[in-house]
Amino acid sequence: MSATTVAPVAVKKNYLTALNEALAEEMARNPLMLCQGEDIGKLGGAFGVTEGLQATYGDHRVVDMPISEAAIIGSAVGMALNGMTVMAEMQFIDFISCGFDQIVNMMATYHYRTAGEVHIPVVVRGPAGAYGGGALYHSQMNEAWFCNSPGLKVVCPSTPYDAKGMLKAALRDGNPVIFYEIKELYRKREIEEELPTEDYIVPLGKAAIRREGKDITLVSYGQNVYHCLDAAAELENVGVSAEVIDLRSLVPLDEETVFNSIAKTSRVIVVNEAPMTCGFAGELVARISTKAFHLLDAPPSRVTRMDTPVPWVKPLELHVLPTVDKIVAEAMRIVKF
Amino acid sequence: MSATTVAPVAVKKNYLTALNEALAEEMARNPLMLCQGEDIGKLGGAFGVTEGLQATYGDHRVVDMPISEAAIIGSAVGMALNGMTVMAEMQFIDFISCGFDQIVNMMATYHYRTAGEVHIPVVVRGPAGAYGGGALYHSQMNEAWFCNSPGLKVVCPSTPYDAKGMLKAALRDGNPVIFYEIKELYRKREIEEELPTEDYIVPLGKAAIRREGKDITLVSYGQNVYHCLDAAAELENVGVSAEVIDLRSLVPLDEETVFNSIAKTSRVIVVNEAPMTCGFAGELVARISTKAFHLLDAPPSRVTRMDTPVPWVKPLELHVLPTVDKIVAEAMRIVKF
Amino acid sequence: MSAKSGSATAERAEQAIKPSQNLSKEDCLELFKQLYLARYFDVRLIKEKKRGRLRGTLYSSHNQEAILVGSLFGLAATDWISPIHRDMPAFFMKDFRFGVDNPNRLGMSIEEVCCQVWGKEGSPGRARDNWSHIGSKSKKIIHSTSMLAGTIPVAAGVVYADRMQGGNAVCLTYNGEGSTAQGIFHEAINYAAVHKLPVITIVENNQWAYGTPVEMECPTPDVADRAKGYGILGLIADGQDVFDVYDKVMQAVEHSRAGNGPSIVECKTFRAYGHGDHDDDRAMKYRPAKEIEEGRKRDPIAVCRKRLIELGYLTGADKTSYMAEGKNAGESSNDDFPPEIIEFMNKGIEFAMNSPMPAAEEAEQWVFWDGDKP
Amino acid sequence: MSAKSGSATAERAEQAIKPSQNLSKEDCLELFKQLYLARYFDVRLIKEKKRGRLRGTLYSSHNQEAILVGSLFGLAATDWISPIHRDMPAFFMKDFRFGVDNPNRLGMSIEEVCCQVWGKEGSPGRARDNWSHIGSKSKKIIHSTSMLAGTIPVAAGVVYADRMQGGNAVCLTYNGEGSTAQGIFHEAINYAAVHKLPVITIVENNQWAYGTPVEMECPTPDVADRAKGYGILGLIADGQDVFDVYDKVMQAVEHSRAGNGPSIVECKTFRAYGHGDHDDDRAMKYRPAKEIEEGRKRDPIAVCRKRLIELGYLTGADKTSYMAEGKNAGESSNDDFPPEIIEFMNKGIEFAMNSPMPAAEEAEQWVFWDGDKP
Ligand SMILES: Cc1ncc(C[n+]2csc(CCOP(=O)(O)OP(=O)(O)O)c2C)c(N)n1
Ligand SMILES: Cc1ncc(C[n+]2csc(CCOP(=O)(O)OP(=O)(O)O)c2C)c(N)n1
Ligand SMILES: [Mg+2]
Ligand SMILES: [Mg+2]
Repeated sequence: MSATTVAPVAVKKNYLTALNEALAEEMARNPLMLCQGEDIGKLGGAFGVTEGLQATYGDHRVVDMPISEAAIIGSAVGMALNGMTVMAEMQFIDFISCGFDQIVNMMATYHYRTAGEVHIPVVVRGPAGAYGGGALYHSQMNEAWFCNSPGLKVVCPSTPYDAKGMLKAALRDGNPVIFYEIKELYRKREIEEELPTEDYIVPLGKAAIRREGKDITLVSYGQNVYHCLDAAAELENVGVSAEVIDLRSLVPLDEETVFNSIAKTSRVIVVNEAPMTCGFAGELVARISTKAFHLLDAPPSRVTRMDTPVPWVKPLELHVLPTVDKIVAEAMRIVKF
Repeated sequence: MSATTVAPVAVKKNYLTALNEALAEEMARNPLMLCQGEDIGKLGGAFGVTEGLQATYGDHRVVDMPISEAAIIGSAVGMALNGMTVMAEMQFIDFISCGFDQIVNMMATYHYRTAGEVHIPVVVRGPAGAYGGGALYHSQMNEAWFCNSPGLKVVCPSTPYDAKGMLKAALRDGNPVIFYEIKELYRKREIEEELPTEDYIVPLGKAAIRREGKDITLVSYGQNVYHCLDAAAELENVGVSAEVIDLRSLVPLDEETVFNSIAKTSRVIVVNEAPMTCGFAGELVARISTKAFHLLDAPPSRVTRMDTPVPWVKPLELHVLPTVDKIVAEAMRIVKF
Repeated sequence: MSAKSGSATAERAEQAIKPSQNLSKEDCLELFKQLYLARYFDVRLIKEKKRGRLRGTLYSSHNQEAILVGSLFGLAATDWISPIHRDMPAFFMKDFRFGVDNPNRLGMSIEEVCCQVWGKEGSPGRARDNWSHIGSKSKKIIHSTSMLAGTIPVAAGVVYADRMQGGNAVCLTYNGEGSTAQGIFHEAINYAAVHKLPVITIVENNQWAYGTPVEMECPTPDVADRAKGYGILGLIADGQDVFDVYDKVMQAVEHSRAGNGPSIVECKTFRAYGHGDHDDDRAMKYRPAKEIEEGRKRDPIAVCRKRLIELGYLTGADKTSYMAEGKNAGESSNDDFPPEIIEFMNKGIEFAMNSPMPAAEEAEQWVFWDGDKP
Repeated sequence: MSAKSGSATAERAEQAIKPSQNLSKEDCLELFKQLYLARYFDVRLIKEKKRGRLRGTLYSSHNQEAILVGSLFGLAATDWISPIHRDMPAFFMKDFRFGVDNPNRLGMSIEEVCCQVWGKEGSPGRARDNWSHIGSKSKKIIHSTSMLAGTIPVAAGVVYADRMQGGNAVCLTYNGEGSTAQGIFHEAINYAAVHKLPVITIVENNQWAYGTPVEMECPTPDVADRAKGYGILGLIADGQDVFDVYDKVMQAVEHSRAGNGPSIVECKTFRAYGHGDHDDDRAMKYRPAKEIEEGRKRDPIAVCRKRLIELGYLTGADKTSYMAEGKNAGESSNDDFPPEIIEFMNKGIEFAMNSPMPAAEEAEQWVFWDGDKP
C-alpha cells in the first residue's frame, strides 16, 4: 500500500450489489431495523442480496426464518407495530401468495384501521420476473394483486442506481412497500453503473424518462424497459422517434410524466410482462384514456403477457411474453393509425 | 285439499333460494358432486345458501370443514383431480385471501400445467360486496386478483334467474370458477322473480342488456347494476337515455355486447365497487380504449370505489363507494363532454 | 436436608402451580366484581342491540368471562394482548382495577370502547372497522382483522421487537378452538417456538366454531394437545373458574417470560348463545337445547361465588347479593349487578351516544402514512 | 392361553412391525438394484447438466434414495403419490419392477421423465413446467407446484374422492423437513386427521432446508413429533436403510388404509450436495465440510449391501461388484452401476434428445378446458 493519493478507479456495480449496499447502509443507519427471510443469514439469500449482513449485524437482526411466508410477513407487521423497521424477503416473489392474507388484510390496512395511530414500515421484497426459464412459479410479476389492495406502495426499479435509492427510500417510507426486484437484472453486466458514495434516495412515485422521443411514448417498468429501449432503437431506424418512460413506481404513480410525454407524442403503448387482464398495463391505459383522452391521436395500446401462466421451455415462454419484435410491430401499427 | 286443478300461484324467489336450488339440483344430477365449507352442514351456511343439503345428501357429500380455507380449496382440487365436482364455499369471499395460493397457483394452473390431461371442476363461491356495513373484512370485491390469474373464470350474477343459471353453468363448466354472490341481494325483495321449473343454465361469458338507451352506456355487474338502473331512471328525467349492461361474467368477457352498445351511444362509464387501481373497471376501460377507440365521442370513464378499504360506519362507507348520485354526475359530465 | 425444608419446597412448588393461593382477599373480591363487569357489558349491549341502537354483530362473551378476567389479572401493564371477536371486555379490562383511577393505565376506557361499539368518532379507530377490531399501540393491544388466528404472528413480532429493545413483555393472544385449524396458527406458533418467543395462546374452547363442533375442527381430545406438536407447554384450565384460569395463565406467562418459548392454555368453556346475535335462533338447529341448559349450570360468577364463600371472603348478605349467574340477558335486570358497574357502563354509553360520527370525508384519509420520515 | 401361542402372538407383532422380514430374496435384490437405479439417474443427470445439455435446477436425491425406493416398494398400483423437488426418481419408480414389462403399470416411463428433464414434447406436461412438476392423473401421481407442502391438501382430496368412489387408496406425499413449517401442512393434516383420510406424509429430513438447519425450522427434537399435535401416528425411520423405510412406511400405510387417519413418517437422512446444483459451492458457506464427510459414511447402497450379505443374498463376487456407494457424481463412473441400469437410462435420454420441443404456439393452449361438459 502506498501513501500516495491515487484517483480512485470508477467501480461499476450491478443491481444485486446495489440492493445489498442499500440494506447494509440502512441497517447501519437504523439500529431498529431488522431483516428476515428464508436462508438470508449465512447463505446470504438465494441470490445473495443479503450477503454478509448477518456477519455484521448478528443473527438477531438478520434472521433465517422457517419456510413460513405468512409468519414472515405477519411477524414483520408486529415488529413494525412495536417500533421497528423490517425488510421481509420472499425467496421468490412468487411465494408471496403463501403470505397473501397477512399482506392485503393485516399489513396494508393497519394504518387505515387505526386512523393513523399505527404505521407499518415494512418492505416485502423479492426476485421477480420472467425471461429466465423459471416457469410458472419462478417467473411471476403479480404486482396487480397489490396495486388493487389499497394501502400498499408497489415499486419496481430497473437500474442499479434506482435499486439502491428506491430500496433505501422504501425502508424509510413508513408505509408497507412491495418491492419487485428483477432477478434477470441482478447480475446483468450491461446495466452496471457507478453509484454515488454518499447517501441518496430515489423518491417513490417518480417516473424516469429513459429516452426522449416525439412520435410515440413507450411506458414500462422492470425488465421491459430494456425491451422498450431496444424497440426504440429499432424504430429509430425506420424513422420513428419513441420516448421511453420507466415508471419505477406503480403506487404511487407519476401520471404527470406520462401525460406530459403523451402531450408531445399523442401516442402511447404500455408494456409489461404480467398477464393482461387486470394487470397494471390496463390500469395505466385506463388512466390515460379517462384523463388524457384529448391528447391521443390513436388508441392507447398495451403489450403484455398473454393471459397464460409462464411456461417453461424458451419458445413457449417467449411466445406469451412481450418481446422487442412485438413492441416494434405494435408501435408501427399505432404510429400508422 | 281439493282435487280441482287450480292454476299454480306464481312463486317469486329470491337470489338466495335460487342459489340453493342450483346446488340441490346439481347435487341430485351429479352423484360425484360434493359441497364443502365452514358450517354449511346442519347450519346450512352463514346465510343459508346450503340449507337442507346435508339432510338430503349426507355429511359425506355436504361437508363441514375446519376453518381452513387453503385446505378447503386444496382438497377440492384433489377431489376434482380424482373425478369429482366440488362446490367450495368461502363463508365470506373476503376469507379467500387465506386460501389464495391454492387458488392461483394450484387450481388455476392445473389444466395448463398438465397440457390438458387434468381439468378442475371446482366452483369457489361466497358472499361478497359492500353497502351493508360489513367493514373491511366483510365487504370485499376482490375479483381483480383472480382476473389477473390466468385459468380462472370469474363471474358475478345480479338476479335470481342468473344466480341459479350461472351457478349451474359454473358447476358444469369443468374449469375452476370464482363465483361472486352479492350478499346484499340474497334476500332483496324487489328483485325476486319466478324461476323456470325446468332445468336451465345461463352460459358464462354472456352479458345482459338490462335497459336500452342511446346516449350513454353504463356497464356494471353485481350490486352496481341496480345503481346504474337507478341512475338511468334519473338521467331519463333530464333527457339522457342510458343503456345499462350487466356483464355477469368478467372472465370470459362478452366484449361484443359492450362494443355494440358503445357503437350506438359513443359514450361509456364502467361502474364497480372494487378499488379503482387495477380493478376490473379499469380493465374494461382499457379494452374499450384499445379496441373500440374509434367508437368513442368522449373519454371512457369509470366510477369505482376509491382506493381505500371499505370503512364501517355508513357515511364513510358510502363516501368511498359508487352511488347513484356519483354515477348520474359522471354521466352528465361525459354526456356534455 | 431436613424433612421440614423438603415440605417447604413442596409447598413452594404447590404455590408456583397455584398462584391464586397468594391472592389477597381484596384481589379475590376484585376478580369477582370484574366478572360482573364483563357480564354486564355483554348483557347491556345485547339489550341495546335489541332496542336497535347498535349496528354490527355482537359475539357474546357471556359465560366465558372467567377466561378474560382470569387471564388479564396477572399481566404486567407493559404486556401486550390480542383479543378477538368474542373478547370485547378485554379492551377496557386490560390493566383495570376498580376504584383505581390510574391515568397511565394501559387499557382503554369504557368510553372509548362504547364509542367503538356505537360507531362514533371517539373510537380508538374512529369507527373505521367494527366492534372487536380496535386496538392501541400505546396501550399495547393488537388490532385484529377478521381473519381468524391472524394476529398470532403479529403478537410474535411484537414480543420479538420488545426483546430487541430490552423489554420482557409477553403477549396473550386469544383464539377460539376452531381458529386453531388455520395455517397461520401453525406458522406463527412454530416460528415462536423456534425463537422461544413469549406468546401465550389462550384457546377459548367453547365447543363450537359457529355451527361446527370442536371434533370437526380438531382431531385430538384436547385442543391443548396441539402444543405437543411444537414441544411447547400446553395447559388446560377450567374456563368457568376464574382462579384456575388465573393459575394456568400465570404459569404459562412465567414459563414464557423466562425464555422457554410460547405456550398454549386451553380454557374449556361453553358458548352461551348463538355464534353471534344474528345466530341465536338458528343455533337451535345444530345445538341441542339440553346442551345449552347443561352448560349454563357452571356459570363463572357462581363458581367464583362458591369459592369466595369457602374462603370466607363472602359472608352474610354479601353471599347472595347480585345474583347475575345463570341468567341470560333477557332474564337479567340491573338488580343483578352492583350499582357501580351499572354506573360505569352508563357513563360509557352516554359518552358514546353524545359523541359525533366521524365525518364522511375521513374515509379518504390514512390510506398512506405521510408523517415525518424516521 | 399357552405360552407358545403367547410367543407366537409376540412374533406376529414383531412381523407386523417389520414387514421387510417377509420379503423374498428376489424382493431384497430388487430393492438393492432399485437403489442403484435411483442413484444412477441422479449421477447421470448431474453429468448431463455439467455438460450443459440441461436447463432448470436439479435437486439431487443422492444419498436419499432409500426413502423413495423403500416407500414406493410396498404400494398398491392404485395408490397415489405426490413427489416434490428432490424426488425425481419417484416418477418412474412408482409401480416399477426390473424386467417386468407391465403395460398397465402405474408409473411413468423413463422416456417420459427424460423428456420432461430435457424439456421435450414427450413430457407428460409437454414441458410447460419444469423438472419435478410433472404428474399424471391416470398414473395417480399428483402434480406439485413450487409452493412447498402445497400438495398435501390435494392428496387429502384425492383419497377422499377415492373413498367416495369405493376405493381404498392411500396417498404418499413427500416433503422436506423445512416444508413442514408451512401453514398448509397444518391445515391439510388437521383436515385429514379429522376425516381420517389415508394420507401418509413422508418427511425427508435431510437436516437442511436450503441454507437453514432443521432446528431453525422445527422446534422439536424429531420432526415426527409434529404428529403428536394431531394425535396421529408418527414414525421415525432410518432414511439410509431401505428396509427400515419400507417397514415404517408399510406400517403407516396399513394404519392409514385401515381407517385410522393420516400419519407422518420421518426418514432421517442427509443432503449429499448443495440445495440444488446451483448451490454446490455456496453450500460450503453454511455447512461444515466435516458434516458432509460424516453424512456420506452411511450411503444407502452400502447399508443395503451389508444387510444382504448378512442375509446371505449377496455372496462371492456379487458382494463387491458395482461399488457406487460413497462416491459423488464426479467420482462415479459407469463401472459402478449394473449395465442394465445404464442401458435403461441411455434409452430414456436418447429418446428425449431425439424428441422435438413443443411448438411455441402451444403456449396459448390449455388455459381453459373446453372439452365435453359432463
Ligand atoms: C379465516 C376465517 N375464516 C372464516 C371466518 C368466519 N368465522 C368467523 S367466527 C367463526 C367461528 C370461530 O370459531 P372459534 O374459533 O371456535 O371461536 P368462537 O366464535 O367459538 O369464539 C368463523 C368460521 C373468519 N372470520 N376467518
Ligand atoms: C412456499 C415456498 N417458500 C419457499 C420456497 C423456496 N424453497 C424451495 S426448496 C426450499 C427448501 C426446502 O427445504 P426442505 O423442505 O427441507 O426440502 P429439501 O430441499 O431439503 O429436500 C425453499 C425454501 C418454496 N419453494 N416454496
Ligand atoms: Mg369456539
Ligand atoms: Mg431438507
